[in-house]
Amino acid sequence: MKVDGARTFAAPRRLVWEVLNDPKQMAEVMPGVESFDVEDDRHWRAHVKIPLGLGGLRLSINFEKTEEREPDFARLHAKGTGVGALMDMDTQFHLSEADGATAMRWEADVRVAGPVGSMGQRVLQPIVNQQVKNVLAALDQQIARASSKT
Amino acid sequence: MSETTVAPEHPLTVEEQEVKPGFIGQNVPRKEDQRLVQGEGVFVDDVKRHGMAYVHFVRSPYAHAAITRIDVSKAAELEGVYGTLIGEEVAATSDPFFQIAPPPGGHVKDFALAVGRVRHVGEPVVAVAAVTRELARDAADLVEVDYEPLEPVLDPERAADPATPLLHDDVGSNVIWSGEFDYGDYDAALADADKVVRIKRLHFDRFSSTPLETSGAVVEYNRGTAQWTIHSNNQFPGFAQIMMAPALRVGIDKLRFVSQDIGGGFGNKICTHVQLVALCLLARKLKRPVNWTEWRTDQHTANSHGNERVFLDVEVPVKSDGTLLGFRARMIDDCGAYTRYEPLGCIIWAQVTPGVYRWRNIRVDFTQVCTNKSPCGPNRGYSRMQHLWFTERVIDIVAHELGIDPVEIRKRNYIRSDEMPYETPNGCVYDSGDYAACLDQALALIEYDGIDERRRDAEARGKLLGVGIGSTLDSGTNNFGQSTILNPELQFSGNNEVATVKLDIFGEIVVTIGTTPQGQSHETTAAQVVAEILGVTPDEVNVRAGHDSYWNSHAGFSGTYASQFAVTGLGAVKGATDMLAEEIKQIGAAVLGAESTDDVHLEGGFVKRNDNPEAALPFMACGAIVNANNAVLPMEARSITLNCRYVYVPPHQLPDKERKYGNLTLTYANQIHACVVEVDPETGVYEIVDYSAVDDCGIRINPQIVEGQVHGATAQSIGAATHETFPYDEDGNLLTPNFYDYHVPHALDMPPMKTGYVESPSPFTPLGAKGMGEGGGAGISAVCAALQNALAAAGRPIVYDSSNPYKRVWELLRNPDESRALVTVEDA
Amino acid sequence: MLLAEVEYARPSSVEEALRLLAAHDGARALAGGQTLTNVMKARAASPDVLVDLADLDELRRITRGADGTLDVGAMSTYSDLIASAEVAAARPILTVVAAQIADVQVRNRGTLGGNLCLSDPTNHFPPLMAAIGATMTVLGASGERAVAADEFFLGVYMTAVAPDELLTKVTIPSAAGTGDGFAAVTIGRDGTCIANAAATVSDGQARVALGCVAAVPVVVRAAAEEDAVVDTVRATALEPPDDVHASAAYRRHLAEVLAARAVRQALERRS
Amino acid sequence: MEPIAAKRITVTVNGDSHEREVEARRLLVHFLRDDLDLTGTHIGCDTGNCGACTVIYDGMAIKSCMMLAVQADGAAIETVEGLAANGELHPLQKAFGATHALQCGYCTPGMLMSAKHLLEHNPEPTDEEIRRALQGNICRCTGYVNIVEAVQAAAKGEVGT
Repeated sequence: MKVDGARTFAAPRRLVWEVLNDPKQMAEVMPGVESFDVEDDRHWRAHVKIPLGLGGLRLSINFEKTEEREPDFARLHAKGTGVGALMDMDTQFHLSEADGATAMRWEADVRVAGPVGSMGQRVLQPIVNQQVKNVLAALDQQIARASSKT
Repeated sequence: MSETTVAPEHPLTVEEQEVKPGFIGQNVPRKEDQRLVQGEGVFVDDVKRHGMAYVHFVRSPYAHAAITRIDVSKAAELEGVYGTLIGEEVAATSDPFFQIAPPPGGHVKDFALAVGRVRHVGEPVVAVAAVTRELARDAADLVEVDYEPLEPVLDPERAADPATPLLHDDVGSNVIWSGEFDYGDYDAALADADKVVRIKRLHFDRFSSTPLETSGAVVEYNRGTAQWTIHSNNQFPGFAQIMMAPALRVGIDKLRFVSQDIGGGFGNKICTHVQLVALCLLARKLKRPVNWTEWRTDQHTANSHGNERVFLDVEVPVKSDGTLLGFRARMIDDCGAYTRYEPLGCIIWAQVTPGVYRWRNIRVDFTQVCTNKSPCGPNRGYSRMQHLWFTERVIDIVAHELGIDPVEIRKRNYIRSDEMPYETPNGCVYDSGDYAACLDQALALIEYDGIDERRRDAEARGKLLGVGIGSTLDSGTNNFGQSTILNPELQFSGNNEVATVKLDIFGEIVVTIGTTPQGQSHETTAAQVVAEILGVTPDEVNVRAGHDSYWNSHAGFSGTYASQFAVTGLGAVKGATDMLAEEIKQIGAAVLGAESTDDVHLEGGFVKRNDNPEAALPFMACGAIVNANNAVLPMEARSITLNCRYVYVPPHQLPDKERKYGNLTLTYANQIHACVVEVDPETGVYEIVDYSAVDDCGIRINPQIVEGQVHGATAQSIGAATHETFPYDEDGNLLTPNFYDYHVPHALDMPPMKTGYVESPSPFTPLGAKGMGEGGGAGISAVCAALQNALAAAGRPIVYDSSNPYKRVWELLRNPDESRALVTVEDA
Repeated sequence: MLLAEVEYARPSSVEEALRLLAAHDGARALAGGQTLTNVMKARAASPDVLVDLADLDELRRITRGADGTLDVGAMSTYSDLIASAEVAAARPILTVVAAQIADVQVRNRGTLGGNLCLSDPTNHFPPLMAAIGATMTVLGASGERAVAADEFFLGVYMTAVAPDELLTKVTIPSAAGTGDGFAAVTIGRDGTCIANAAATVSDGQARVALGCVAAVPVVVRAAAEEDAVVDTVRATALEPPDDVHASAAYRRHLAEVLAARAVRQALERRS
Repeated sequence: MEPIAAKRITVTVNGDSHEREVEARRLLVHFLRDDLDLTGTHIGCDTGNCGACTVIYDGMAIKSCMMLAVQADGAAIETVEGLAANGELHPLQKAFGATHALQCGYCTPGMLMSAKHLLEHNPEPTDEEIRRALQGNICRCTGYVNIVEAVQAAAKGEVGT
């Protein structure tokens, strides 16, 4: 399932780039992160409990940064495993300067397999949209916070 | 083209029929019901054994992936876990299942658990056994399996493309079997035609009968005798044993199959030998009985789907008066990830090559491919259903495009009753039937005469009304020789079934049969036949419930499948009972001092002298004498056992492998269905407002039971035509893995159903009866035809798929031209 | 079919229930369990603690105020609604819709509160409550608050009820001067909704809530006549899911048709 | 009163009181089938759709696969095993046999319990009302035709012994 969009942040590209490429700051943005370890600058691991209302969906996710062209492009692969669910996500974003602010184009290809994927296919789309909204909102705040520090 | 009926090459033997008035043909109450209505049946999951372990299968979440690592240690450490089984152990301790297909298709390696690679979502990868069901499930969650995902193959039309990834490397392609079927003179028919109707593509969707009881087993291993006792709901133990014994590297006698009550099968419980082997290995490894209960989701994702089939480049030469001269088509059958009963589906359809029609020039290019979906297997109407739907769809599209009345074109092209027995272009012999008479009845039942008025009335309510007709040829009693048309090396032909009937020491009449009934009332109908012959009542006949290899009343083809019990099962019962009757008469004659058995007869539980009915010997005395007092008998009578075993063998011949020609099955029951739908043009929602089904299965042993089969089969085909389908997403996840998304007809969904019957006795069977029960397919055709008829008023779209949920009907309404583009008519 | 380990508590008071929900991370209220149990069987979601509300009779009362407003306890089952004379008198559409949900066995256990708190896009009651302008009473440690239906549904399986809160009752305004309608296309007769629409008309205005075309019911307002409603729905941005039962386009189309039908019913039933 | 993972419960089934220690996660249907050995109540799905597990719980037809055994503590339950009384089949059981309303018999116990619940609340149902009452019970053998007839026959007392 593919989702994409565009967003503008009232912050310089360098700062947005830093937030997006700093695992620790990304951890703040992701939903339901319970623990987060950085293996190296390309590999991270997170244990999350994605809030789904009916009870959280626990996943342990391995992130790998598969491509990076500072300061305008990065590609991230995330593979999550949990009881009854397998999540596979490939995301990429392009940053460009838009007079002082930063424009981000992003796209993600999300795949959920396992019983949860089959049972939940009915509601998968709205749920993914929901999570994306949350992440982007959190990203706004994170960037705001980061720029206020500087 | 020839319109004359060719006589069978080898005339079939016609068995004598002395069907006396009595219990045959009566609605005798079912023996099975007493226990079933009290919840006292014994279904497989009701079987319990001391120390029994519960098994849970870890299943693949991927449609296609390499298994790179399996770690069961965390699961094994969990308290209450007895042990596990993984693919490597299976590969080391058992062999891949025997393959029906010739090479290269036959190079498929199918083990009891995935070995190195998974090929469909839900494929069993690891088996975990624990002290409770819940613990087994907990432990399964602790098993770690790493996969390297591979590109899944999901589109049957692209599977054969060399650019497509392979499922089974050893096969070298995704083609399991392919062959040409060429009958009559198709080119001459084309030259002779006034018009040629072409249809680019028709699609028969995946679905299955989804029996309410899922598969399961309790397997015990006796270490002393190295023998397994398999309590299961497998419906074809004969086939399961042939598949399992070599895989387990043992003789057939090491596999004892036991079943009592089975909660529906419809063919879907034929191919459980795969899981059964895993359970056998586990029971031996853990030294304890194991219980496996398949859950609904497992059944939908990994049990046995009905074959999906695509019909391409269809070409139909027609005379301007609507006479159909033949057809040509390319057919691609999708059998899913593994070939278990397949590729038998590649030949079973040929039992009904021309359907109920007289076209005699037929050319079919048939290919079966494998894909990363659930394996397919027999499903009520197995392989014929897809083909018959195709023939009915073709007839209706031709009528629709040439402006011929659907009733008229059928009447013109139906095989006529005076042509029976009718030999088809491929050498099958339709034993009897009167399709036109069935159609007349079906139309009368839905009051077809008043249909125009009802159409106007529906229009007034903003609805589009449509009428449709469908047919089924329920071919029964397979000739397994047809398998040699697929693979000349196979050593299968004919068919058989076994029954024993004995008179026991206190005069009890005890019957055992080799079949595995799942609701077909074998106990009752067998008792009717025995009672009829022995001159007692069905209540006095004890028919053992279910199946047990230890009864020694089974043979290689024993089971309940392919519409054959009324012929094979009851044929065996009749044979054994005739033998017993003769022995009872011998005892009677000897004791009553009659000259010969011709001087005595059986009546009311006695052997009586014809000349003096007072001189009578009760059955009880016969049983007592032979079993416990045989010294009173003259020497010549001491060989009598009053325990008679009979193997019914149908009069099949070997087919001609090269010409793909011969009699592939013994009987042809038929059903003609008529259906009236009302479509809401705003939403595509439709309702079946009237429905009739007329059945002809020859002599009806128990009319109520026959009618019950008609009702049930119809409900299943209405489900298949409307909401029942097994679609996959682009990653190969099944989208309808449960009854929430896979909507089967509920009581509220079923239309009022009217049934009728015609009795055309089969000249080829012991009782003039025909196997029946797979008649449902007609409903799919009838609904499709009715929809096309209703939508004719809305842009004349073509109904091209067997499955028509509301969304598809709405698409047809929204964009009729898209489907119309599938069809062209040409003046020849 | 087999649940993961879970702890169970059956409080005898609402206060006790709230305390339990607050005290245990991963605790969930168990109402009728007609969805939650199934989700747990699939282990798609596994609460650590179930707080069974079965003994909280105060959550199962149905009362009608002097002004005709109806208070329905969140633990009232669909069967309770169908059997209730107060409901039939105050807002007959509730009786009609409750009788279309699932089947007898589910209606005997499933509750209004559960249906609303689940906030499944295919449920019947969320759009109905949004259309008739119901108010939800949510109780937590910090006290009670009233949430309008419009603000109650936050997303799929997400509502304004926090993990440590309970939906206690639903307040439904009197039907006086209004008419209600509900139209749905379902899988089979009275099966799961593919799309649905609920409508209320009063003084020439229609308030229509569309179900199954977004994560939460989409409320539109228009003049109380079919064409105006259809035009408004057509102009509304919807995010219908594309699933095995319907394409997004089909759902968008059904939203228009069903909105018109719901309004037609509402006009016919206007009291 | 704190949450617990297992509980000693007392349930009355067909008039007999049973006391057992059960895990909180055990479904009522497994309690009946595996713990009490009342295997007449069947399981046909895992999503609460098929109704094979229907029992009557404090007078209400419910699906025992959508309830935990611990929830049933103190309840009175009727299952198919309790239908026949003093060796006499219940009119519904007779009617199901007389009209051939069952084939494989797997859905039958649930059908009977739903039908019993219907006739207790509506002694003279129309065919439509019967179909509505059985909507939560799936049968894959009969197409429901004879089941509706059986319930009608039982309602009208048209069944002999």
